[in-house]
Amino acid sequence: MPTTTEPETVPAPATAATVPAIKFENVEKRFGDNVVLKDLNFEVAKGDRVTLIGPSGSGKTTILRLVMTLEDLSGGFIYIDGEPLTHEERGGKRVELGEKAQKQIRKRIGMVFQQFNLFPNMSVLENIIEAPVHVLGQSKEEATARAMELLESVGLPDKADAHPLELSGGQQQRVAIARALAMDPEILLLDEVTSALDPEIVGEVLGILRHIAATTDITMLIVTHEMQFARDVSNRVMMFDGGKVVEEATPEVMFTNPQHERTQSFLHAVLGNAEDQIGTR
Amino acid sequence: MPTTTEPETVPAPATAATVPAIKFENVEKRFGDNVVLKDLNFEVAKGDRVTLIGPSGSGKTTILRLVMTLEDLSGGFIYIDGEPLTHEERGGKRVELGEKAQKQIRKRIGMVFQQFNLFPNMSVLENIIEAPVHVLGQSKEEATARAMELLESVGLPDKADAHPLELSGGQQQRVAIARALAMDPEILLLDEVTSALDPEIVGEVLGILRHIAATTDITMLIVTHEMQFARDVSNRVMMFDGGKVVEEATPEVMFTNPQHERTQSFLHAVLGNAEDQIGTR
Amino acid sequence: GDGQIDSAEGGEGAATGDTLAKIKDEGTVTVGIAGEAPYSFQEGGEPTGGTIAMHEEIFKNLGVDNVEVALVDWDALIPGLNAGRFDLVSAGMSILPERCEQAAFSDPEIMYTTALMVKEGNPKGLTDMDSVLKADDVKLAVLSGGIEAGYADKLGIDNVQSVGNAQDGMDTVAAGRADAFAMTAISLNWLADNNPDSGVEVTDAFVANIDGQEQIGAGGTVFRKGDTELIDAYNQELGKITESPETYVDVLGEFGFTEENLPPKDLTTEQLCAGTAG
Amino acid sequence: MEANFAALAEAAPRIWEGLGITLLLTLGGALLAIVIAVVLGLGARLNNVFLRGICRAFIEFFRGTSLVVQLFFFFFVLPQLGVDLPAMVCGILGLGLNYGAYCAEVVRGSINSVPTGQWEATTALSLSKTQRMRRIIFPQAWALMIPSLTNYLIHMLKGTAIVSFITLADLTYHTEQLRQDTNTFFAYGVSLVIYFVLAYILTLMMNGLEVQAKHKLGRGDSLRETLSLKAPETTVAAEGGRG
Amino acid sequence: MNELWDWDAAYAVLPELLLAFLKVTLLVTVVSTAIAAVLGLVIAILRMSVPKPVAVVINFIGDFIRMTPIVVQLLFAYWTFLSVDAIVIGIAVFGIHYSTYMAEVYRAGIESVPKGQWEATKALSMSKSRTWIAVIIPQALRATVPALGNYAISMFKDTPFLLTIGVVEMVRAGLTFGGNHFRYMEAITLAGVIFLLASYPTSLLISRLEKRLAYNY
Ligand SMILES: Nc1ncnc2c1ncn2[C@@H]1O[C@H](COP(=O)(O)OP(=O)(O)OP(=O)(O)O)[C@@H](O)[C@H]1O
Ligand SMILES: Nc1ncnc2c1ncn2[C@@H]1O[C@H](COP(=O)(O)OP(=O)(O)OP(=O)(O)O)[C@@H](O)[C@H]1O
Ligand SMILES: [Mg+2]
Ligand SMILES: [Mg+2]
Repeated sequence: MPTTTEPETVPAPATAATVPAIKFENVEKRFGDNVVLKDLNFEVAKGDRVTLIGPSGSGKTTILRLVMTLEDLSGGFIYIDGEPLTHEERGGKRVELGEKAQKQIRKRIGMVFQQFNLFPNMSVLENIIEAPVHVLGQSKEEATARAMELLESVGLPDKADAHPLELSGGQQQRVAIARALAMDPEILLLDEVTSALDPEIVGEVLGILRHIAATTDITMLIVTHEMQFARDVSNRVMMFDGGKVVEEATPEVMFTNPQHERTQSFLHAVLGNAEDQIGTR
Repeated sequence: MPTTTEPETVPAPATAATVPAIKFENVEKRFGDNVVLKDLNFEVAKGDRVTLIGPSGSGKTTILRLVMTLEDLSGGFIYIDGEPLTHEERGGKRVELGEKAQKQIRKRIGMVFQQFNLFPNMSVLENIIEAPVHVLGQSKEEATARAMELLESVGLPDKADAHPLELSGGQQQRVAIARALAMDPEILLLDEVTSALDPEIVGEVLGILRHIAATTDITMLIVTHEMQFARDVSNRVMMFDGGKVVEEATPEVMFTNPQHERTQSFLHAVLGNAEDQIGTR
Repeated sequence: GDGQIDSAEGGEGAATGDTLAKIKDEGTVTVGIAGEAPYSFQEGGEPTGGTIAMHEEIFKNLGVDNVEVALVDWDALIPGLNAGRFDLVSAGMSILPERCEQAAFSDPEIMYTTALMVKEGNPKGLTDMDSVLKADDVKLAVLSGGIEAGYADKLGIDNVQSVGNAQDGMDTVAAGRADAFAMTAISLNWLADNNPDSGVEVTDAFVANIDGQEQIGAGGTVFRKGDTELIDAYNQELGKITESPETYVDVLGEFGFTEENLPPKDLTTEQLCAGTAG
Repeated sequence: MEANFAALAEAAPRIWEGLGITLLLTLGGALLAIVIAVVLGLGARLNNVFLRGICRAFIEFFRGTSLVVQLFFFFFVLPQLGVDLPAMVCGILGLGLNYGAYCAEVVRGSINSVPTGQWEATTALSLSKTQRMRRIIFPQAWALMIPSLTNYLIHMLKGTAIVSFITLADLTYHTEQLRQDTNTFFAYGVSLVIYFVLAYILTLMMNGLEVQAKHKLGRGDSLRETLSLKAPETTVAAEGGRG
Repeated sequence: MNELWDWDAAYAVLPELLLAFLKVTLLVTVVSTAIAAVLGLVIAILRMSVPKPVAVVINFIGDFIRMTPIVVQLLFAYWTFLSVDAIVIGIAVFGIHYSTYMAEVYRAGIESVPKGQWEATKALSMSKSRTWIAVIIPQALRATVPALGNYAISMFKDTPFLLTIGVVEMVRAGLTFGGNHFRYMEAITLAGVIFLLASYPTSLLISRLEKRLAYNY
């Protein structure tokens, strides 16, 4: 709005528009003695599509799992929409939030796994409506109607009554995407969602995700080895190594003109593999 | 030799130089009702490096497993160096050979698996000398000396006493290669030997194989998704689909100018994935 | 039925000492038996045997018409009595000092003599425990936990095979697993008479002798310690049966008991419990 | 031999009755055991150290002491403390507690071997702990635990053979009685065959249950398995506990 | 009325229980476990290497033994093999009975060896016997050690059944004492305690072993 800035204004409270969807603050993650993430800070704005890249073991998966509360946070804080996810600072101390509070925030986050993790004791439709009915309290009809819409959009309208294990890997992954979307998440986490699939099938799943990225404003945090997909869908790429963000840029810059030496060698190994990696031994 | 062809000569007996290392003759393979290979005929000359490509499920792995006698042959014949492998024609009838005869030929064939299949109850060295000692009857010293040479050549001289599962995937695969080579096979079968490995590690294994291809004259039958490796190492590429050889050519021709429509679309899907597959849905 | 081996409901709860009043009230007494012929066992589903006949007589006189049995393992007789699953044990149990500390016995009812069951023709020529001890290639079967096991132990017979019940003992001898089976003469004779084809015979009864001392064995009915009124009433009626050989054989004779089994008048439970009998 | 069969025919009604007792004990014991197994199996996974400790102690106690001892206490000692239970109830209680403790380990092991991905997916969908267990994990663990449960069911059937100790006239008791009228070999032979047939039928029923459970998970298809006498799998991993 | 628990009786019966425990219970458990372990493996391998009809017969016999009560088997063997000592019958029957269970454990263990291991041995032209000895059995055994221990414990707790064939093991010794003194409570309870004291630490040991084996792989 065309108002002049008033000098005496106190710092504006974080509004929906400016608060980041995800914020890591001094995050530390240890497995036993192994410090995987240390003093990690970054933000993901609402509606952003951020791709994490980096060598194996650099902690990409761990970051997603921390956001999904599948791992305990060893130190630091994670904020979702400005609200603490698992721990908050109270009177100078770091306190863990109750399960109830965590659950409230977790509802806004969806995740799609590398191994799909569909429930084999339920049909495709039951998989999709399970959480909407039992967590969000939707009626069965309502949830089913929405599930059918979603199945339509992932190209599987006729598989509602199929059993998950009767489906191909690609179809299972599409169902898993539909299941995550059925909860209407504000944030969607995707961890190498195509790496368990046959090369020829990868395209169909990435196509779906591209469509979702194009038609919704869900915040996405993506780990992938498909650099072309990263380039295609995301508006920011973060390179991890040694538990730190080494470099951060738009896909264009990152893939054509990486600044950091570690990024260069990583992209060389991954992208250039087919061209000249073989000869370098 | 500059001699004129004598018209009365009987067809020369197949000599070592002209007999193919591997010959498939009307090979058929069924799993239950599912006919995977039908009436398959092809030859691999001695010292050839042949790569099999084709969509998932086309039967590439099955071909290697038939040569290694890991699968029963449903019909037809396979010849190694002109000798029948599992079945022969006797009095117009197809008869299975005895286990002893099969074993004799099997010794000349080595195989490296996608999942390495090292023996976890043995050290790296024990893995390598097991067969030379107990199958070829080498002395332990002799076998160990050769094993150390091989470990050297795959870049793992200091891992002889390590436990296989302590090694990284790439290292395990290099040990598996050394183990296969310790038997001095005439034919080496390689089934997607890098597809269980992290992208960054693929190079080290392919480098080893390239080295072997360059320094020995072992006949190689290769199944791989690494088209660049196929191009690099093999002197012939065979495209399979529907249990048949669809096209067969040198790598140069196959990858730059495939003739068959099925080959074109396959290579497009596999190679072109990163460039435009995503957009084609 | 309800699957219980007996057809009776058994006593109620742990005994409180007024068992006599209770059984008179109900008109039913429940006795625990281990199915040992000829003392107390079941035939065609009906309880029968020497001690059963005696108890039917005694309790009729006490105004309790109904004697029901609970058939249990030998080793469950005393726990069952203590648990109140029945009112008394009708199995001709031997009156021994250790036992007297834990339960109450009636006056002596049956005198025991020992015998040996051997293969027909008695190939090893065995006559008593001493003959077993002297012959060194003889294997002796005894009822595990039986008095004879104690005799064998004290005599130093170590080639011993214990068996679970009388039937097993006879089979053991018949099958040649043991050369002799030592048990009370009454039981052995009954077994041999009822299994004429089994190829075994029973030696003449004898009184076991250990270190020159005759082992006087006598059995009685077992009660819970607190049931003094019941025991007194019972002993009074028992006295009418053991009064004379005629009355005794009249009641028990049918089951192979003879005058020899009638306890002498001067033998008391106190003596047996104190270990001063004989 | 004919005399044997005549005696068998004569004893048939009693053996039939004994069979009833054996089955009642087995099935009653099995029902109680499964309830106890689920309660203790879930309890042994609780975060609460106190409750978990109680469950563990319970499991170890009833597995560690033998069935005979437990039956002795229920039937002969409890009445002296004023608790007077019928023999059948004692039998079922003893069998149920003893085998329930064993099966608790099976339940716990099977739940733990449901792939972590399934647990994580429930977190990602914000299902509550009870929803997760009831709707996702347990139905999958169920299929895993059936083979081991079958194993214990057969154990339990065989375990009933000692209940004559607490005055129950089961199959063994009556065939033991039969021995007095037939030759020993014959009597025990009859007994063995009857137990085998019972065990066989129970196994077939459990195999059917397993096929159905697996089918629900989209695995295992054919009826062939139901018809074959499949040995109860001692899945080393899933058993987790002590045999 | 006598009291529920009598320490004098407990002290009196304890030595007898321990003696029987050492002389019979432990002996039978240890020897029979060894028999079951070896015989079970033989059965498991035999079943996988003989022609189908023979395997079916072996399976049937195994099922029959596994599915019928060990008590009845003890009695059956005892009255059939008359020249054999009761304790030997006991050891043999326990060994054979549990070998049928062990065979199942080994089968599961053998089946848990990945197919790739078999294929690798074939690709290396290893002989059948060498494949079993050098590759399959060592891997299968690791998985079966805990189960073997579990069955040893379960066998241990089955030893009271020996009383049916006249072998005086711990519980029989306790019952005999009970019969002589009319005190069963102490004997039975102490027998239970000894069972618990012997089996619980063993099972703890086994679960530790189980974990260690699992991690090493
Ligand atoms: N549950 C766990 N226990 C112990 N260490 C773990 C665990 N999960 C991950 N790690 C360690 O944390 C580090 C980071 O793992 P993470 O899976 O996040 O890497 P990544 O970047 O996703 O690798 P990749 O590309 O191979 O998937 C690795 O060193 C890994 O060994
Ligand atoms: N053991 C088996 N039982 C039944 N069918 C089988 C078996 N092994 C392979 N097949 C079938 O045979 C066909 C060929 O399989 P194969 O593994 O040879 O294909 P492939 O070309 O190697 O595929 P990929 O690229 O996925 O490895 C497939 O349809 C597969 O389903
Ligand atoms: Mg990862
Ligand atoms: Mg393949």
